[in-house]
Amino acid sequence: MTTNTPQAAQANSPLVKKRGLRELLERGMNVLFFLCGLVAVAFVLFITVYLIISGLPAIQEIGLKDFLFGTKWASTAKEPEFGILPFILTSVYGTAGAMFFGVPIGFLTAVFLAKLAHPRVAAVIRTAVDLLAGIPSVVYGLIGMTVLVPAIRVAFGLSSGATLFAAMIVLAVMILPSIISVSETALKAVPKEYEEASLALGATEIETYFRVSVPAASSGIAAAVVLGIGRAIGEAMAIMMVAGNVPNMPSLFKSVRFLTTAIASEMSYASYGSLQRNALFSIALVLFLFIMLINVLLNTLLKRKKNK
Amino acid sequence: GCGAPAATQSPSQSPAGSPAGGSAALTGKVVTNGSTSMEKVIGALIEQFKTVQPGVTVTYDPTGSGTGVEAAKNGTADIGLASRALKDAEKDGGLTETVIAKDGIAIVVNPANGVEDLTVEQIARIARGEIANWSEVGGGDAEIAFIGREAGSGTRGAFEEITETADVCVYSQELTSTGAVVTAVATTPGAIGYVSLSSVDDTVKALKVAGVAPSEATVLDGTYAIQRPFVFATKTDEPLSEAAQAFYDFAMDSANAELYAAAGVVPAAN
Amino acid sequence: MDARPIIAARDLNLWYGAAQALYSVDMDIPEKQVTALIGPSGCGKSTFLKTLDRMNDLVPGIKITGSVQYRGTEIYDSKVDVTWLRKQIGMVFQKPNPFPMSIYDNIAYGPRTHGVRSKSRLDDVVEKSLRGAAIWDEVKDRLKKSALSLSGGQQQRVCIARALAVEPDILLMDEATSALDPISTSKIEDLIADLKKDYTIVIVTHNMQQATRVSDKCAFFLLGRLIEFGDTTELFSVPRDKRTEDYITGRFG
Amino acid sequence: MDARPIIAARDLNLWYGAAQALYSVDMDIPEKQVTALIGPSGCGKSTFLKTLDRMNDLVPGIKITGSVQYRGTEIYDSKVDVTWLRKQIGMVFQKPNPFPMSIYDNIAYGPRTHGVRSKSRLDDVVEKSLRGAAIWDEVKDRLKKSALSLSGGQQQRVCIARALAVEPDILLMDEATSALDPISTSKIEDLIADLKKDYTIVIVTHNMQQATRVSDKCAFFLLGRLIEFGDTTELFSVPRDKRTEDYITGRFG
Amino acid sequence: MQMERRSARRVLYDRVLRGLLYFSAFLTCALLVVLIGYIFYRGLPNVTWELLSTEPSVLRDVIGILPNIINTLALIFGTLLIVLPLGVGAAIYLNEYARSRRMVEIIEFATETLTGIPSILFGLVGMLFFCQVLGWGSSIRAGILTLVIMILPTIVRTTQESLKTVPASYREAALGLGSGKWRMVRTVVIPSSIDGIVTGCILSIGRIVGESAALLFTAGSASILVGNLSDLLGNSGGSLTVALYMYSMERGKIEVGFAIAAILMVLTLLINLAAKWLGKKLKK
Ligand SMILES: Nc1ncnc2c1ncn2[C@@H]1O[C@H](COP(=O)(O)OP(=O)(O)OP(=O)(O)O)[C@@H](O)[C@H]1O
Ligand SMILES: Nc1ncnc2c1ncn2[C@@H]1O[C@H](COP(=O)(O)OP(=O)(O)OP(=O)(O)O)[C@@H](O)[C@H]1O
Ligand SMILES: [Mg+2]
Ligand SMILES: [Mg+2]
Ligand SMILES: O=P([O-])([O-])[O-]
Repeated sequence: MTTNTPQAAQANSPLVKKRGLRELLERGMNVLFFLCGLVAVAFVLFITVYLIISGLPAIQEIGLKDFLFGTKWASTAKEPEFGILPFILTSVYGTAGAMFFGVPIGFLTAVFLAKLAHPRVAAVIRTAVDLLAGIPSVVYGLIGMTVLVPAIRVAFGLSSGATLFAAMIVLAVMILPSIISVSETALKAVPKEYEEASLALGATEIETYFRVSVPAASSGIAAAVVLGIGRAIGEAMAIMMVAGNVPNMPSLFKSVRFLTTAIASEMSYASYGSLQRNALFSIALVLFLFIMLINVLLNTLLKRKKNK
Repeated sequence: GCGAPAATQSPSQSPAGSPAGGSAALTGKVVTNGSTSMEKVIGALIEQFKTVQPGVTVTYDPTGSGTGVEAAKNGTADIGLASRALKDAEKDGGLTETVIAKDGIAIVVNPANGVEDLTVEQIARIARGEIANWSEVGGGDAEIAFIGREAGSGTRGAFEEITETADVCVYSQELTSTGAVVTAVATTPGAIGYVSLSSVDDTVKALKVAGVAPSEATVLDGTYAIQRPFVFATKTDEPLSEAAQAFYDFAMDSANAELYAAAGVVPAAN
Repeated sequence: MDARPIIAARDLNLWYGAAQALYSVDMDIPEKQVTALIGPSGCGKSTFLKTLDRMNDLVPGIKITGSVQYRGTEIYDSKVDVTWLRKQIGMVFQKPNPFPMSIYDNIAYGPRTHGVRSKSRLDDVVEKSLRGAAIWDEVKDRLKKSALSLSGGQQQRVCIARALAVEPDILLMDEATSALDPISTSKIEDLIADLKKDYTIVIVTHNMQQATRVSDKCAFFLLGRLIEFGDTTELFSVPRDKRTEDYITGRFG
Repeated sequence: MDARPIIAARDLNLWYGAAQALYSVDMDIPEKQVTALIGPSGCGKSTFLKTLDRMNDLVPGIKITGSVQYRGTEIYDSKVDVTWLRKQIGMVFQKPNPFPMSIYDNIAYGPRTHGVRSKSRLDDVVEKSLRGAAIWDEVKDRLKKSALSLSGGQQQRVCIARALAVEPDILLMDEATSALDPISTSKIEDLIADLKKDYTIVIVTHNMQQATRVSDKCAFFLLGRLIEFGDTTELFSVPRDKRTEDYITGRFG
Repeated sequence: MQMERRSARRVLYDRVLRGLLYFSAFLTCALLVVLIGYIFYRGLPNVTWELLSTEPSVLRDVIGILPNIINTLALIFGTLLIVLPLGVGAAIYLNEYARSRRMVEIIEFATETLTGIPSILFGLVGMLFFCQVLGWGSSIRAGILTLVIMILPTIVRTTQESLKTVPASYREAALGLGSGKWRMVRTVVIPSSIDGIVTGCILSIGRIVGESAALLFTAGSASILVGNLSDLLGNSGGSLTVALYMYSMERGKIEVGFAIAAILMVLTLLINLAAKWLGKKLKK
C-alpha cells in the first residue's frame, strides 16, 4: 500500500501508534503462525534430505546399475549381493495385482453408490467403506495370515500359501476404500444435465452411467487409481505378514519380498554402519522416489480436475 | 555349541561372592535391547529382578540381535542382547560378550507330519532344496516347505553355520520372528522350520536330530547338535552403571538357574 | 384443429410428493407444427413437457394419473419401452448440455446407443444432423474437438443436432434459447421454423415475442392448469380468458 | 457547507490490481450529519466507504493514492494505528453479521478488545449501547442467548449496538437495511435520525427514498467518480449534473 | 401402432453391468461383514478383564495388554499435544495470514507430500534421527515426534477446511470494531471452527491407533508398566497395534492377536461414528 502524502509527523495526534505491546503481539503471532506453516515444509525437506544422505552411500558403493538391476539379494552372505530388482518388480507386480482386483470392484461399487443405490442403502455402504478404511493394517495382515494364506495353499495345492498372490489380495482389500470414496466423489460431481441429455436420447440408466457419467468423471477416477497405487506401494506390515518374505524374483505363487518389507524385515538385524544397513536406506530412497513420482502424478490429475 | 567361547568375566568385577540383589537397594534404569529369541529369558530375568531390586527399572526392546549389539556399542542400551556369538569385528569395536545361556534350535514340523527324526545331513539337504518331498525322508508324499528366519537373525546364523548351509538355503518363507515361524509351521502341513527351543509349543512338533530329542539336558551335554549361545554384549572399557551391574550379576548368578529353566534354556552359569 | 393429434393428453394430473403440479390437463398436440407453452414461472410448463417423454420417471415420489397417448399408444402403459419412447421424442434443454466429448461423439452418441456401429453410417448421420441443426459449416473442420470449446449458441445447436441424430418424431425444447444471446437466439428460431417441415415441435418459452414468432399453436398454463390453448395468432389477438389476456399484456408474471 | 469536515478525502484514487475503482475523489464529510452515498451498482460506493476506516487494507493487490484525513490526521500514514482508527470509525454491514455468541458477548466484544475488563462497566456499556440501538427492550431478558436466534432486523440493530459499544466518532453503514423487511428498515431509519445527534453517519443506499428521508448530504457516484455532492434536498430537487438527474429520475441504474 | 423393444444386445449390456454393480457393492459389504464377524468371533472370547488389566509376565505365564493401552494413550495425547498447535497454527497461517500465494502453494504442496509418504519411511527417518542421532533409543517420545510429522497434514487439512467455512463477515465485523488480527482469530475464527479441529483430532486418533510400521521402529514394542511420566516417555513402549503385531508374529499368540484386533475394531467403530457425528454437526 502506498500513500503519497508526505505528512509532517503528527506526534500529538491520537492516531499515532502508541500501543507498542499490542503491535508486538500481532507481529509475534504472525511470525509464530508462519513458523507453524514452515514446519510442514521443514518436515518434507528433512525427510527428503535424510533419505538422500543415508541412501546414497550404499548406492555409490554397490553401483547404481548393480543395485537397481541386480537380481539377487543376499545381504548377509559371505560375498554379499545387493540387487533390488526383485523388490522393485515385486512392488510393481504386487501393486498391479492389487489394482487388478481392487480397481474394478472399487470402481463398480463407487458407481453403484453414486448412481444406483437408494440414498439410505448408499449411506449404509458408505459407513461400511469408511470402517474398512479405518481398520489397522496389521489386522488385515492377521486375517490374511490366518485365513487367506492357508486358503490359498489349499486352493492352489501349494506347499505354502504365503505368496505374492496373497499379498495382492490383501492389498486389493486395503486400497478398496480409497478407490471407492475418491471415485464416488468424482462421479457425484458429474453435472446432472449430462445424464438428462443421455436419457432423453433414449439411453438406459446403465448406458448413461457408463457412457456419459464415467467418462466425464474419468480424471477423478484416475486420481482414485493413482491414490490406490500410492497406498499399495507404501504398505508394509500387512504384506509382511502374508508374503513369505523370500527375496525371490516375483512370481504369482512364490514367496516374495517388497521394497517396504525388505526394509522392515532386515532393518533390526543389520549392524550399524554396515553395507547391509546402508543398502536398506538406499531401498528406502528408491521407495521414496517412487512415491514422489506418484504424488506428482496425483497432483496433476487432481489439478486437471479442478481446472475443468 | 557353535564355537562360542565360555562365559567371559564381567568387564567390571563385581564384589566377590555378593549375591545379586543382596546389596543395598538400588535405583535407576537399565536398558536392554536386542534378540527376539531371548524374549522369554530376559522377560523372566527382569520380572524376578524386580522383586529383589524394586527401585530399578529394566527395559527390554526386542529389536533383533544386530540392533541390540549396535545399541550396546553406541550406548543407547546398557546391555545388548544377541542370540549368537559376537563377530570379531564387533569385539574389536569395543564390545565384550558374556554368554548367559545356551539355547537349542529345535527343528519343528507340523504335528500332522509322520517324520520323527532327521540327521543333520538330511536337514541340510532339505535346507538346500535337494530334498523336496517328505517321502524322501520316510514321510508321506507331500512337498516340503522350508521356513526360516530373515538374514541377520541370530537363530538363522546359528542354524546355517551348524548345518553348513550358509548362503545356499532355499527358503519357502523367510519370517522375521520366531513366533511367525511357529505359526507358519503350525498352519502348513508340509512345513519344516527352525526356532529357538524355548518357543516350541504344542502347535508344532520338535524333531529328534540324529536320534537325540532336544531338551535342556541334551543341549547342556552337547549331544543335541543344533544350539547357540545367548549373549550379553557390553562395552569393554566402560563400566556398567551400578544398576546395570546388579542386573548383570543377577543374570549370572547360579542361584537363578531355575529362571532359565522356566524359559526353556540352559543357564551358562552352572 | 387438425385431424389427428400426434400427442393427446387427457385429464393429466401430476404430484411431486404431496404437492400437485398439474391439474387435469387436456391437450392435443398437432403433427408437424410448433406448439408453444407459456405461463409464469412455476406454472408447470416444464413439468408438462417432461411428462411427454417420461423424463419425470426419474423424480422420486412422483405420481401421475390420466393418459398421454403418442400416436395412439398410451405412453404410461407398463409395456412401453421408455428408451424407445425417448428415441421418438427428443428433448433439448434450457442450458446447452453437450457431453464433455468431441462434437462428433456427441452427435454419434444417440445412434451408437441405438446400435449403429458402422463408421460410414455414423459419418453420414453426424453430417446430416449437424446440417439439420444449421451448424455443419461452423464445425465441420473440428469435429474431433471437444464440444465444450464451442460458444453457447453453437453448443445449443450441437445439442439440437444430437437430438436429431436419433431421428425423432417430436422435438421438445424447454426454454432452449433463454441462456443464449440474441443472435444465437434468432438462429435457433430460424432453425425451428425450418425443422417443423419434418418434425413436430413443442417449445416452452418465457418470451412472448418468441412464441408469436415461431409457434403455430400456443398453450397458456397457470398454477398447474391449462388455461387456454389454440392458434397462436388467435390466442394473442383475441384471448378468450381474462387471465391469458392479463398475462400476455404483461399485467403479471 | 459546514466549517470543518470530520473527514476530508482529496484526490483519492484506488486500484484493485490493474482495475481502477475510484478516480480522484474529493469529499468533505461534515460532522454530526448523515451523508448518503448513492449510485448504480459497482460504481464504487462500498469501496469508498471502506477506504474511510481502512477496511480495504485486507484486500490483496490494492493500491491507494491521495489523502484521507480524519480530524486533520492523514489516516494512510504508516504511523497510524489501524485498530485505533477503526475504533473511532465504526462500521455496519449490509448483511447482519453478529458473532455466533450471546448477545451480551457480541456487544461486549469491542470494549473487551479495547481493554475493558470490569464486569460492571461492561454491563453498563452493553445496556447503553443496546438502548442506543433501540433494541434494549426486545432483548434485555435474553442477553445470554445466542445473537443468531434473533430476527434479521433485530440482528442488524444488535450489530449497530455492537458498533456503538466502542464509542465511535463516525458510523459507516453499507446498505445496512437492504437485507431487511420494511418494518425493520423504518426502525433503523428512525434510529439513524436519532443517532446523528451524537455521531457522524455515512450510509450507502440503493434506495433513493431512503436517501431523501434520512440524509442531510448526498453524494452521487458513477463509474468510480464522484459526480455530484451537496445537500440532499438540493441534489434531489435541482441536480446540477445531467447524469445525476438521469439517475435519480430512474432513467438508468 | 407397434412399440419396439430394445435389442437383445442392449438388454444384455444393461443386465450384465447392473449385475456387476450389485455384485461389487455386495462384495464390498460382505467383505466388511465377514472381516468384522471373523475378528469378533475369534477375538471377543479372548478379551478378558485379566487381559485388559494386567502386565504380561513370563514367570506367571500370563499375557496382559494394560501397558499397551497406556502406551497407546500416551502416544495419542503426546502427539495431539504437539501436533494440534502446530497444525492449527499452520492452517491459520494459510487461511488468515498468508499474503503470498507462492508461500501458500509451497506449504500446501509440502502437506500433500507428507500425506503421501508411507509410514515405513516415517519410521525409518524417525528411527535414524530421534532414536540414533539424538540417542533416545526406542522410546515413546521418539514415537510421538514421528507421529507428529505423520499426522500434521491431517490436522492442517481439516482445520483449513473448517476455517474456510467461517463467514468473512465475522472477520470484517471483528476488524471493524478495531480488533487486531490475532484477537480476531482467537475470539471469533477459532471458536467458529472448533468442530473441524475436533474432527481432525478424531481422524488423527484413528491414524495413531492403527499405526504400526512407523511406531515399531521408533517407539518400540515393550510391554511394561512404568511408575512415572518421564519413564513412560523415555522408555520403549508398544501401542496396541504394535502389540497385536508382536503377539501374533513374534510370539505366535494368535489368540491374543485376535483379542487385540477385536478391541481395535471396537475403537475404530467408535472413532468413525464420532467423526461422522461431528462431520454432520460441522455441516450445519
Ligand atoms: N423435482 C421436483 N420436485 C418437487 N417439486 C417440483 C419439482 N420440479 C418442479 N416442481 C414444482 O412444480 C411446480 C411446477 O414446476 P415447473 O418446473 O414445471 O414450472 P415451470 O413452469 O417450468 O417454471 P419455469 O418457467 O420457472 O421453468 C413448481 O411449483 C415447482 O416448484
Ligand atoms: N475485492 C475486490 N477486488 C477486485 N475488484 C473489486 C473488489 N471489490 C470491488 N471491486 C470492483 O470495484 C468496483 C466498485 O465496487 P463496489 O463494491 O465499491 O461497488 P458498489 O458501488 O458498492 O456496488 P454495489 O451497489 O453493488 O454494492 C466494481 O467494479 C467491483 O467489481
Ligand atoms: Mg421450466
Ligand atoms: Mg456495495
Ligand atoms: O531374533 P534373533 O534372536 O533371531 O536375532
